[in-house]
Amino acid sequence: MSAPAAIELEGLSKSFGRVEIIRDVTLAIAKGERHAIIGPNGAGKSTLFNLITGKYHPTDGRVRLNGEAVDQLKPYEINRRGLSRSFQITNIFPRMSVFENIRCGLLWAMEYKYSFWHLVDRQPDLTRRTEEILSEINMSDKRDTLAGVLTYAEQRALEIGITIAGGADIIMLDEPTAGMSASETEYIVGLIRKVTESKTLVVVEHDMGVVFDLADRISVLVYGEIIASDTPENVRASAAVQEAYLGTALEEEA
Amino acid sequence: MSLVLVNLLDGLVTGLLLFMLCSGLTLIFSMMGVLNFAHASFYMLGAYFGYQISTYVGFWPALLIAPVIVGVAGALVERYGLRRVHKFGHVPELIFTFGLALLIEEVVQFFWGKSQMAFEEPEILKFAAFSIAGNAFPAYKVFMIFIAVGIFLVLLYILTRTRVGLIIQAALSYPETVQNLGHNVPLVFMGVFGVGTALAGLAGVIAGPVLGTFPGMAVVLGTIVFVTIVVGGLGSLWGALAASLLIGWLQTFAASYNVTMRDVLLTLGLTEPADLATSALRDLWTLTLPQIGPILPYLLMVLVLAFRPQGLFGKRET
Amino acid sequence: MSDALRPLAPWGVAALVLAVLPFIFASGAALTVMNQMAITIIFALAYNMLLGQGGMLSFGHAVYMGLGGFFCVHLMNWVEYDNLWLPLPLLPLFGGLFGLFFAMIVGTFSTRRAGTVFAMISLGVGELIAACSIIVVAFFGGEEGVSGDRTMGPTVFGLDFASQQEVYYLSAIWLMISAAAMYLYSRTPAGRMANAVRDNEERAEFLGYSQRKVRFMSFCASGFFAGIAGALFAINFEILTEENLNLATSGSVLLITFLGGAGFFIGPIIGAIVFTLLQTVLSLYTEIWQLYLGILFVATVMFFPSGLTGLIAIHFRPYHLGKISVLTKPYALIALPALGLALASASVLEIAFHARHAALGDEQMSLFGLSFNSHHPLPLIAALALGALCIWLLRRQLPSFREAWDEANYAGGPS
Amino acid sequence: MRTLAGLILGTLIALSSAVAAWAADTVKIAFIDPLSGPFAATGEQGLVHYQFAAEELVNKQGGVLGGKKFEIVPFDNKISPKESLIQLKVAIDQGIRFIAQGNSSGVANALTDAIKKHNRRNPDKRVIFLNYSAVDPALTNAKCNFWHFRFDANADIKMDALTDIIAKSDDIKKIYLIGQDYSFGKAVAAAAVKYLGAKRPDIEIVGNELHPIGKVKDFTPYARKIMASGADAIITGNWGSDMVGLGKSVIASGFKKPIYTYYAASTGITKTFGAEGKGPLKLVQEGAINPAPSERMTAYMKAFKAKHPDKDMGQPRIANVIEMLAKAIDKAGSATDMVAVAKALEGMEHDSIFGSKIVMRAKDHQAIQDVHILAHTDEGIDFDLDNSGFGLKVESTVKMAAADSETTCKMKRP
Repeated sequence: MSAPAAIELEGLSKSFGRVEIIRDVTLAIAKGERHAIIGPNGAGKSTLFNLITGKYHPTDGRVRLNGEAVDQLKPYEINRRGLSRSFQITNIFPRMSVFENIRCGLLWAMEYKYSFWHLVDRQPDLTRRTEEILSEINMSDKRDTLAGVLTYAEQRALEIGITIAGGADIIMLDEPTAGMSASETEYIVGLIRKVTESKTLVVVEHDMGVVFDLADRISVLVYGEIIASDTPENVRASAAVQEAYLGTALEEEA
Repeated sequence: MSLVLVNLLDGLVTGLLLFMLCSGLTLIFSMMGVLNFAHASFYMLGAYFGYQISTYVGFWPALLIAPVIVGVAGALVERYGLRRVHKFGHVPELIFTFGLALLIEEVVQFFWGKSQMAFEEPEILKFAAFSIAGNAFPAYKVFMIFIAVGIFLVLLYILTRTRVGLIIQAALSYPETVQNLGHNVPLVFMGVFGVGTALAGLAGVIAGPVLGTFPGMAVVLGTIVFVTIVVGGLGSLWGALAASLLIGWLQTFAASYNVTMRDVLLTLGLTEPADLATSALRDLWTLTLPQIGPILPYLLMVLVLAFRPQGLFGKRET
Repeated sequence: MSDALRPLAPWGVAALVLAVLPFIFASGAALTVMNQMAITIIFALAYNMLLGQGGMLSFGHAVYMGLGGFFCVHLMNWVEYDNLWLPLPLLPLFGGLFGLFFAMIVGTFSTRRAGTVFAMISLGVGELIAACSIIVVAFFGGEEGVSGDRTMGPTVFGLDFASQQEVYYLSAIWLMISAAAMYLYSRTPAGRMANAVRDNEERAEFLGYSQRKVRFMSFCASGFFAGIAGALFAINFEILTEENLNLATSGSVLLITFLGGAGFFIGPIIGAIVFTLLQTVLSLYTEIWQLYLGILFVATVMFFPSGLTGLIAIHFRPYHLGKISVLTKPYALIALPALGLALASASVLEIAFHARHAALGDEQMSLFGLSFNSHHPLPLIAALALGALCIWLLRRQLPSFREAWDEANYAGGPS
Repeated sequence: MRTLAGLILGTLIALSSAVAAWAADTVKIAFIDPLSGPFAATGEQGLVHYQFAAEELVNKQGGVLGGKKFEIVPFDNKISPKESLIQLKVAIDQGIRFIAQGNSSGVANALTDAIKKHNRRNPDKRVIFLNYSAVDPALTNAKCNFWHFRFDANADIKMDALTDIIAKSDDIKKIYLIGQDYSFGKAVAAAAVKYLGAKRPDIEIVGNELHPIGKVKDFTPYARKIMASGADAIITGNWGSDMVGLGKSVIASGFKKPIYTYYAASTGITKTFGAEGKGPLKLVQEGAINPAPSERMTAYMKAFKAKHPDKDMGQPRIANVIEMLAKAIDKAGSATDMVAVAKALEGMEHDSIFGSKIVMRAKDHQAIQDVHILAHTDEGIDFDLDNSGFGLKVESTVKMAAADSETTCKMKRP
């Protein structure tokens, strides 16, 4: 076998009480792949996300990151293994400045860890790297604004900035364009494309335009099961997907 | 054996009194997510209002009027105080109720001074209902038991059999959904806060004559009430009942039996240090159960929070 | 001033003020009050490492200060009776270490969650230790506490610390050290992540940080500085009692921090100064000072949750916009009625209190230099009328004040 | 009119040394006791009596040192040792040389220690501590010092007197001891065990326990234990709400025998007990009020009640403090030479307004005086408490109680 997949799910299941949200999901996402997960509301996309990133632990099955089982680890331990995520509902540090938000994303990765003997303002490498990411997400001019008072689109961009700051190899974005206008969506998609260059990207998305634009492969999740996992063209053509879900979504889009 | 029976009854009275406070507090917590630090202060207000009203019209009308006034005061606090602070988050809410507790104590002293009030049980209940092995059991305590049980039954009926109760139960689990259904959740909140504080007020009127009506009465009971609902499981009415009785009996029995640490240590095979008066461990050797009785609830709470944060009966983690 | 020195300027000014103060207020009582202020500042700053910077609400933080203090009194006694060699100026370090040690024990289980659970555990532990202080007489000395004598140690540069002045300078130096250390801590990765966890613990976890460990570190650091405050208390008062551990002390540090403004580093400093002055001065003038304090606290939580410092801070924007002068006139216009309202309210309370509680026959009371009969309705009516008049005046001024405020905060030119 | 600016100015004045000495023509006595918080009622009552006694017994008689008046300056210590020490500093800064305090032995311990250190470190600004109510025996034993004078009978003396009376009562075979878990409660229990063992070894101590102070909501379990023990009498040093709670629970449980107490009177307690307390409730205290020991006392009391109808003279000894201090100052010929005043107080003999002779014992600065057992009743009461119709009536008296008692005090004199 070749090098292990970036993310590998094997027979993954999750129940809350008696309700089974994720049923026996098996999926492999290769390194460098841009993978999208789509599905109707309530299909379990966010739960699947939370299982992979350690917020929930699976009832059954395995999650492997670069070949290593991580399903019993805490979120921060998974993050330290090179996986970073964003959230469906904006999840930033509202009472800190934009600059500080990004810097928080960098601290662990730059080996500062729990240090209380380094002054963050006196670390040229830290400041430089923060500035770079700020310019990458085009927010250098908002540097000292409190994150809580940014516009929604800016907060989403900041969230992506925090997510990629640590330099993780695997980036998982949960509905990055939810609630955005067409122009904002276009801007964010461009941004994602730029900042995840040569990284593994997993994205949950509602907007089919975004999905087909961005993804190399698409998995369709319906009622907790993956009914298809293939290239955009094949997924679009699949009768099963059409029947279960895509038809209606595509009609809406049209 | 008869002493055990007496203690069971006494513990029941204490536990049920606690429950009258805890039921309101836990309702408020489950609905609004805020631990009302000032809950025992409303209990104190109940006692003082009860005393003042009883000097004009006697105990029985006071038993009805005082809780209503306390309830209205509580509803006003929710409407004009808590609702305002609510948007800042839970920590400021908690701080607000903490400040309120301080303020109410000062206000009570402002009006009634610092001395103990001569608040007495009504003449008609001033007799021993029965006695067990020479221990008189006052009729007033029987009355307390009946009131507390009555309140529990009424609460249970309202929560499970009426429309309002169903809305409250729904609001406990799905606050947003209930709001979407068109119910006026702020009004429900205000109502629950008012009723919760009125219950505390009622407990105050009833307890005032037995436990004393003085400015420190809220502090003495306040933190214990907290402990009780945390131990029982925040938001669980059954948990509140169980924990109230547990703590009522725990304190009663701890105060009743002079188990000494010396006996325990000797049983464990340790030898008493010869120089006990100067030994660093002298306090351990002279410790008795009644001495530590009142702090047992805190110990219980710390243990529960450390090992079972959802409380004995609670479902959700705090 | 060069840019490198600019951040040091406030520290220099603070050091200068601390050095000069004893020459202005030289009496023993003034020194005692200033010493108490220094202790309270350190304690409140330590408390704010939890509340303001870590988002942890504690109802039992007096425990760490108290334990540090108790330990130091015992150290002083060992110095006195058992020939332990320990110069007094180093004592706070040991107090801090003891506070740290105890915080590490409690922190292992209390920092698992923030919010209500943390608040309740802190309350429970606080009550437990306070109750133990009565039971464990060997360490806490029962209700009369433990006392010591600070002057028994080896002299340092010829100082034996018998005089208040020497103790003041010792406290002031430790205040500077502690405040600087706490400020610097907030600028380290651990301190920054404390803010991050406060704002959004979930996000912090997905950035590689364990929220529990971040909180644990803040908690321990806070315990350390609280212990230093306790040691200074021991040096100043030479006695520690149950009072140093109980809920009232824990509650007042919460009050101080919130009053000053938990969101700012200097908030607790301002809170501690204002609170100590209120406590010492207000209680000289009125019996119901605690009522005023309660009203002030509740009003702060309701209307100015960012505290006194927040009130000052909202003027920075107009200042930077160069529009602070826009506010001068409206402030002048509302100042008099606002002051009048405050005085009228206080008068109503004082008159009502006097009428209710003064000895029979003692109907004369004096207020603000006026002497009158509190049992006569006239003074009360006069106070109420003054209050009503001031409210009416305030309401009249309010629209134009609001307008001026908006204008002062508007970045563009005159609108 | 004092505006905010005035308040700030006041602050500065209070803090600065400008305040050091106001008028030298009064002798100031700092009254450091709780005037706010849960124990303020007791503190206020003490303050009112001090002010009244100074006015009535000294100032109206022409003052001391040929015309100097006494002035009582109140300081609120919030019953906190820390606040007390701060207020002590403030008082000393104002040039006050006499410190009166009484409520809480914890505070008294802190004060006596601080005053000892202060007098050693500042020989030119020495002060004297007039302890009128803190009864922890240690203050005149292990912790005694030259500057501390106690005007109340201490816990040991009271117990000595009480057990003298109990020893004569053949009905009492079993005694239950209960108290608050702190130094005073422990001192009461230890003294009871000691004196009962010496005077009536046949009496069985069926219970000897301490409960946490101020933390017990409901005393019923304790009352049950007492009932179960078959005790013929209870001895307790409880005060405040702990006294009320214990007493009411015990009586409600059907206890009809004597409850010997130290502090079950006034500040609402007498009124709260009312008719229920009549019979069981007894107090051991100095100072006889009912029946009135003298015409002088009746006049004094009537004048007090006319001025303060809502207050009681709960601590009669305050009058002794004032009179004895005035005598000592006159004898020393100075209100500033503290060594002379203290020496004059040492060994002073005085006839109290309440009918007893008082000797300030030189070896430990403990006042020796008559101690009475008082009954809570509404019969034969000339002066009631809490305006309740109930008051304290002398039942028996021990003359010059414990006059020859031992002390461990090793007084160091300057």
